[in-house]
Amino acid sequence: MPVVRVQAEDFDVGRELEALTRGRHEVGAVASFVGLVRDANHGSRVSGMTLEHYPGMTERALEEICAQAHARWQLAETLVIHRVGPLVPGDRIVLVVVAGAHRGEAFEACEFIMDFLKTRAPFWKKEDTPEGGRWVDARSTDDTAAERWKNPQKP
Amino acid sequence: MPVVRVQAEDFDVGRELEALTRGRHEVGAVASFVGLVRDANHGSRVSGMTLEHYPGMTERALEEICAQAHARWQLAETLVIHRVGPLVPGDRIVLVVVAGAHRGEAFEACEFIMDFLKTRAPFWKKEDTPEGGRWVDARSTDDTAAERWKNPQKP
Amino acid sequence: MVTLLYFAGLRESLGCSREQVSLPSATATVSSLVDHLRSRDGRWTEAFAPGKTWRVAVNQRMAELATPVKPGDEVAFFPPVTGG
Amino acid sequence: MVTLLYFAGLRESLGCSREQVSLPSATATVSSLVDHLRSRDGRWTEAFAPGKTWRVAVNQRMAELATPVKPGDEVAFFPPVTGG
Repeated sequence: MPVVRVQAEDFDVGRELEALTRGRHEVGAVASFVGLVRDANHGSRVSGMTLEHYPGMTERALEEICAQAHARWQLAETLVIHRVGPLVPGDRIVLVVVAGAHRGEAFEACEFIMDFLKTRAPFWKKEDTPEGGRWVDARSTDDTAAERWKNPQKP
Repeated sequence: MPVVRVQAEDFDVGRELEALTRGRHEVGAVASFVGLVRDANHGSRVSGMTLEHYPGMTERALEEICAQAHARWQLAETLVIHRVGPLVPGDRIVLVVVAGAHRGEAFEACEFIMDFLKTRAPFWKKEDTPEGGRWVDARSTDDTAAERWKNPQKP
Repeated sequence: MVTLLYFAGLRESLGCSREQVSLPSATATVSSLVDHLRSRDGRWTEAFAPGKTWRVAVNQRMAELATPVKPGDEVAFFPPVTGG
Repeated sequence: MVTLLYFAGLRESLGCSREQVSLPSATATVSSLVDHLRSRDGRWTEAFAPGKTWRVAVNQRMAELATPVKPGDEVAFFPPVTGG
């Protein structure tokens, strides 16, 4: 079952993993991803950033991405937590967790969710740099990463 | 820098991730894997298992696998914790964490470390089943998973 | 009437986050709606000029130029997303 | 003398976890050492019979039949690994 949360607050990775798999003894593999705010981007120091999103659509888009992962692989649980609002370097931005019986599927599904989150979920980052506020440009490598899942085989 | 621990005690995933990336503001991506004891295998209930290992070689093998990951990808940190001794269903067995600037590398390296841990690190599982103790057979799919990294391209 | 939403850099360039507009025709699409917006004033002309990159969602689902738009719909325009 | 270690199922079948043996010759390899062990007694003959699957490490590194073994080495035999 996909669980999706969009929130300003930080999250506790250990507690989230624990809650997702507690009592689920058919789960042998938990793959996760944590995205953090970096202190530099495109050669500029980044002292902080603000994450804007599209309330309503964000949750729907994330749920749909997780549902696609469940349709594509045999998974026990998926979890996505994404923060919004002001953040500073070192802050956690996003957590994606996929629990399943076997590791291959868990890894693939976790990467799949991240690739589509990066290209389909309505979030936008504005970085604080010495030159002022700057909207982050979408990266074509993210599009490429998402494209490869069109192939029904493992990319 | 690879960090490797082989221990009987459980570990706190959140605390380990936190410690690995604290103050490392060049890190934007943390991929991790947690392996758990399942309550069934090959059609038998599994009430518990004992993990045997080869002290000395285990640590060396894990360090070598992490070093190979660092040689192959641009990574900030790698961590492997593997438990030994008696475990019951739901218990954590292994934690692999890879921290880097970007997610593609972190995911690949995390999967690489797991694939080689499964085929090169001297651990052996003996399961407790209703039919008695039973050494787990190595899976040929794990060999296949490790083989694919011989290709210098992304598999 | 449809509700238009603008996000991120597009919201800032337009100085507008939300507005209600009448559809240009009974059988509108994203494409005809954008043509209509582009004709309104300098900021919209600029923001939706050919070559500008933007994304659109209709009723909170990613959409395309050909996606139909009908009265009561919520249409959101925004730059390519950069979360995660 | 070399130190031999046995792990997991192999340790159980042999009823032995550690022993010291003399090398069969001055220029030994894993292969000649295994031939020597196989000639010793029923359990060893059985455990290292052709078709049996086992792995070997010399001085805590994965090794092969052709890997040289010299006095003082630590040679470990075990089934394919199943950690993780």
